[in-house]
Amino acid sequence: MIRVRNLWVDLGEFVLKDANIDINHGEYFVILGPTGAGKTVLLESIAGLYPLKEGRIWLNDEEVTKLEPEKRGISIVYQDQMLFPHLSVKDNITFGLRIRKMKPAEIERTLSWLAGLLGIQHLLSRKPDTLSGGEKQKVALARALSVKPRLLLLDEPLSALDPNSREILQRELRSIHEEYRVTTVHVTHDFEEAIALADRVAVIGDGCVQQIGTPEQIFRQPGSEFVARFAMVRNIFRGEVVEGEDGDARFRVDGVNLSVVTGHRGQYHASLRPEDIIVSHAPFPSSARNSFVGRITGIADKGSTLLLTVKVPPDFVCLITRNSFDAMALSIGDTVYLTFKASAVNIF
Amino acid sequence: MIRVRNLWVDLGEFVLKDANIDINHGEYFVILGPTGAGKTVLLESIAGLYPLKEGRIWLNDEEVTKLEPEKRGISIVYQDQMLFPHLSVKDNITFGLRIRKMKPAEIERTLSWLAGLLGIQHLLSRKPDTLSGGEKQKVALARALSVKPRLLLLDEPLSALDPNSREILQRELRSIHEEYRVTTVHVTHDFEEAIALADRVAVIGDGCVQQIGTPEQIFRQPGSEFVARFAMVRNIFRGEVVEGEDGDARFRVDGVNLSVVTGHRGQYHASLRPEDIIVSHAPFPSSARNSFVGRITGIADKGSTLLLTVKVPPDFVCLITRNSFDAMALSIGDTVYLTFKASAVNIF
Amino acid sequence: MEKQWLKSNKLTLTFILLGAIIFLFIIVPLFRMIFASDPGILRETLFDPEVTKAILLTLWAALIATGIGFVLGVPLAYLLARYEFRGKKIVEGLIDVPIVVPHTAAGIALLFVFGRNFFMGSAFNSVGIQFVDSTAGIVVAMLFVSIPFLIDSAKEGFKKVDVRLEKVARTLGASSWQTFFRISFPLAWRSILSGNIMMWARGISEFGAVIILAYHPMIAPTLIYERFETYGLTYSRPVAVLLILISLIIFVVLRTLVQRGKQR
Amino acid sequence: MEKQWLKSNKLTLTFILLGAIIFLFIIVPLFRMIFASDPGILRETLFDPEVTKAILLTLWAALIATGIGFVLGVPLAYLLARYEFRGKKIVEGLIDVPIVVPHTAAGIALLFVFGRNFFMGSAFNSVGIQFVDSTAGIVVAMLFVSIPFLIDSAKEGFKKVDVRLEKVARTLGASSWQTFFRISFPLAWRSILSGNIMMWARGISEFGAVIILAYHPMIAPTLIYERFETYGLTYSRPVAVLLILISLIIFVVLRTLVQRGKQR
Repeated sequence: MIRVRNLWVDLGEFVLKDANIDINHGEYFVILGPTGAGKTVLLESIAGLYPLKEGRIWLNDEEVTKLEPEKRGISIVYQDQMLFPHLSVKDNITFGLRIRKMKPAEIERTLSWLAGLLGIQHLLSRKPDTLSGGEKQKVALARALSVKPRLLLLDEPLSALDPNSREILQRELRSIHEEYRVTTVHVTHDFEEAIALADRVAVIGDGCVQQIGTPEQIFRQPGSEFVARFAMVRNIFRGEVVEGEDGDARFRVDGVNLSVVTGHRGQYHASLRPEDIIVSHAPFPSSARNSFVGRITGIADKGSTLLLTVKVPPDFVCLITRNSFDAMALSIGDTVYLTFKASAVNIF
Repeated sequence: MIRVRNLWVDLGEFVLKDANIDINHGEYFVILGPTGAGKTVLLESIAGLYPLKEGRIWLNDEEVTKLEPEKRGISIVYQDQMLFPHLSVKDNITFGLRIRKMKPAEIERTLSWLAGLLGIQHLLSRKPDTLSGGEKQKVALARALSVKPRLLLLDEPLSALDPNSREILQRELRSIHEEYRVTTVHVTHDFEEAIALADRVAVIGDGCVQQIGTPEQIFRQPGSEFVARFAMVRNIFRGEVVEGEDGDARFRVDGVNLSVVTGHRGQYHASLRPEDIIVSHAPFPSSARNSFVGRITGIADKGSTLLLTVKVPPDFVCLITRNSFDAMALSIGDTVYLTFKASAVNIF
Repeated sequence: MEKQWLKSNKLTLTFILLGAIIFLFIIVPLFRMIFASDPGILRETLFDPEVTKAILLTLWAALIATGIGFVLGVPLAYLLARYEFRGKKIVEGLIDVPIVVPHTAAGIALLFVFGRNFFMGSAFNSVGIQFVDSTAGIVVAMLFVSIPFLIDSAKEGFKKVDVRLEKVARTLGASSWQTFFRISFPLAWRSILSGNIMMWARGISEFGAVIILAYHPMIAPTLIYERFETYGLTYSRPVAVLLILISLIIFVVLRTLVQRGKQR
Repeated sequence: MEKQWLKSNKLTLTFILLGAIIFLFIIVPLFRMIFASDPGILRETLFDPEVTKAILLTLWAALIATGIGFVLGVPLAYLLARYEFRGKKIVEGLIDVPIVVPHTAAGIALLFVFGRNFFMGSAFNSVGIQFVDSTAGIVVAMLFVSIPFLIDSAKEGFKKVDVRLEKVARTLGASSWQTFFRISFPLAWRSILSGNIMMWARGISEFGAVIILAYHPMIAPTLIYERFETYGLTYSRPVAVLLILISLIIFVVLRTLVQRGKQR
């Protein structure tokens, strides 16, 4: 288990303030934040590679705050791999084992296990600069795993790869984690990547931890506007939660009352995922408590799906599949009905 | 109108071979290709900034192959903007006008038109290094438009921006183009960007032009495996088109016969978009000619949507929305029915 | 900031110790001599007309050399920064040769070519310029030994100017000349200026090549040598201190100003 | 390849012309003198025991200076490449000062500190090392004028080694010493080697600072000067040619070999 308490990291240009993070043993923990939010520095601080301004770090109940990086048992994989260019792939992978003066036979055993695990047996005698991005990243991963780390840090490991290699390596990461359960902290700016891999996600931005939760929670119940924007919740409203006639809550924005499920009352934000809105030509009977009529003012083509902007008066952004879009023959200016459940609206 | 004929560009490491492209007057033409496919070099060749190995280029019926770049009337906007760091925003935008020794009053007029168009009036006295990425890109666009180019070249103009600025600038590009109809060639590696902006798309890869067509054609009828992969058609099969008993075509792969609509017979590829497959718990009557039963072997979470891998025997990848996924309560090992129209299968 | 990651461990301490030895070796002789000087004697030396004349001649000759180097060296630096061609590495190597050619040997080589009886010397002689025992000779010697510093610095400066900035300027209608003078040159200006300062300071420092071509008129380094030979250390020291001060001012002060400007 | 975008327009042609002038100015004196030499006389000069002794002493003294510079300069270069601290720019400026300090003035400053009657000179004298008119003095003079070249080159070399390579090595269990010797040093090795070559060649070239400290034993640049003063140009030329050839070989050949290796 990793505990990070009151971490302040001074980055010169800005400061990561008072970060508190707990990561469970064997967990795949993803730190999600925009580029330049200090994610790399956070990882380097945990690994002892960056001086802390303040704060303490525990690793399996041992405080490592002041420990030299080589004594922490924490491996790191960078976005651009940082393979040692003067060493062969084999010597890269076995670097940590040779430093430990491990017996040659044992080094060979570890090497062949890792090479098999990642499918890089054919690369062992090559030099790093002859490898593709995906191959390099596998070698970096093998090198990081070679020393059997207590904690594996991945710094945007997929960002520099082309889409194909990215998907392959993402699957690989998931399956290695499922097999060996190395506690992993994975940093990324890619929301989909976070959702696909994480047991839990921490969203950081504006120099602090914004929210920690399961991917589902981050996705459906963002706790701040920052997180909501990051999770691509395209409908974020600022308004007031009031008591309806039936005693249930209503969220009032631009003269429209949305039925919502919340105990809060007063000024709040509401967020609503675009895929949770059903678009139809006519109102239809359903259990969904919200139904509005509006006019399409914008259509953005995303390939398999499209985003409609519908003016009710507040603008709702709705996601529909290309099939439905074609079937309904929608175009700008059309009047459509929007239907969504009260429970789909997240109040924060 | 731009005609490019038999263009060979030598990039040292590889060669862009025998490229032929026609772009219509006022068209928004997107060149789509993976990073490192020579897209930038292609643009620079058109602008006269890169020596051609062979080939000829016409611009509005005038051959410009040997013309100096400053005499072509072609503007270029780079991914990283390339604003002149020693000049203010205003001086950057008016650089081309001052070079032309235009009258100050006229320069002022053009400047205020552009500043208004792109909403950058408040930035005019700033230095480029104080601007955000999105602001820089608007200034670069204003600078490129200032000289009223016959052709505007955009080299990955949105790739370096964060998702928010990217969406904003994408809308801006579209609306400026709709208003002024400057012939535009936009290079990108982002498929969604291409779909959202293009009148027509050229896909380049492996050093040659793979396919030219409308976004719809590229999306639905990829002409090669390369294009199909790029368009994220996840179902690509290699098999044989044979005559069915009813005289209609069947595509045979892994012992399964798909009903398809094609005049071809023999060894071909078939592609099928994941969102064109309807997933259900039970077979249902419909006009769709293909219906198969299979077992879910993989689920990849993409946020609003999910990708299911279903083994029929060939693996089909199907896209479903999170709502359907939740409603159907699917999990790995479940048996599901796949239904899709014969016309959804593209043979090439 | 990124760089400050190492803690003060044994490696760092050892390196600081070793580094301090060489650093002190460089600065102690200079500063000890400066601070051990009697300001009265220094002032007196400064008003010695022979000293004043020698120092002014040194500064002036080095300045002319720098001017010539600027006009001829900057274009070469631009070409080397922008073009690849066969044998470029060799050309770059040869340009740096004056740094490592033994100074007296360089003087002999220049005398061989620019002497009255030889080759270019006779050509220049026919238009009234002669190099032996003249300011022209001093300038030539200084130019020879100091030009690599300007070319190298300007080349690095031009390399840092993204070639696509020039490309954008061209598409906006600027000719190659306009592009050079409005974009490339202004953006490389600080590196070129540093190179000029370095070249000027290096010109002032030259002794070996100059005395072969022109013992007279006497530049300051030659004057120091002559006073040392004739009167010994005590009498040559004040001139040496003055010259070191001037070099330090030109080099450290001007260079610091240029670099401070760079950080806005 | 990217760089070759400019067509051969007027700007380029003008620049080639201007650049050619300064390039020829550098190489013509050297090559003309080399090629005008009579090989017979050169061979004879090479077997002149006085010449041989002077050249070997020059090479040897410069090599010792380079060795000392390597041990003390590389750690300093590493510190400067990795750390930021207040006044770093000033330290870097001061390290480059020996390049621009007038050579004879540098000699006076070194004599002032290392002379028998002064400061460090007396300390060293008590352990039997003296610097005036000795090989030790020559080494000190050479070390002083040539050390900046090694430090600058090694510093650039270390800067090119991504600090994250060192960080990865640390996380894999390497101590800071192991990291330095297994990662940083091997990866910066070519730049360090270039710096050593440059330093050696620059040491060989020194004259002004050396003659102040040690006219005898005579190094080759001093021998050239003495022969020039005593017998004139004709008799000093063969020695100059020999020394220039040696410098060229050390500098251009070794440097080219190092750079060729760099491109794999």
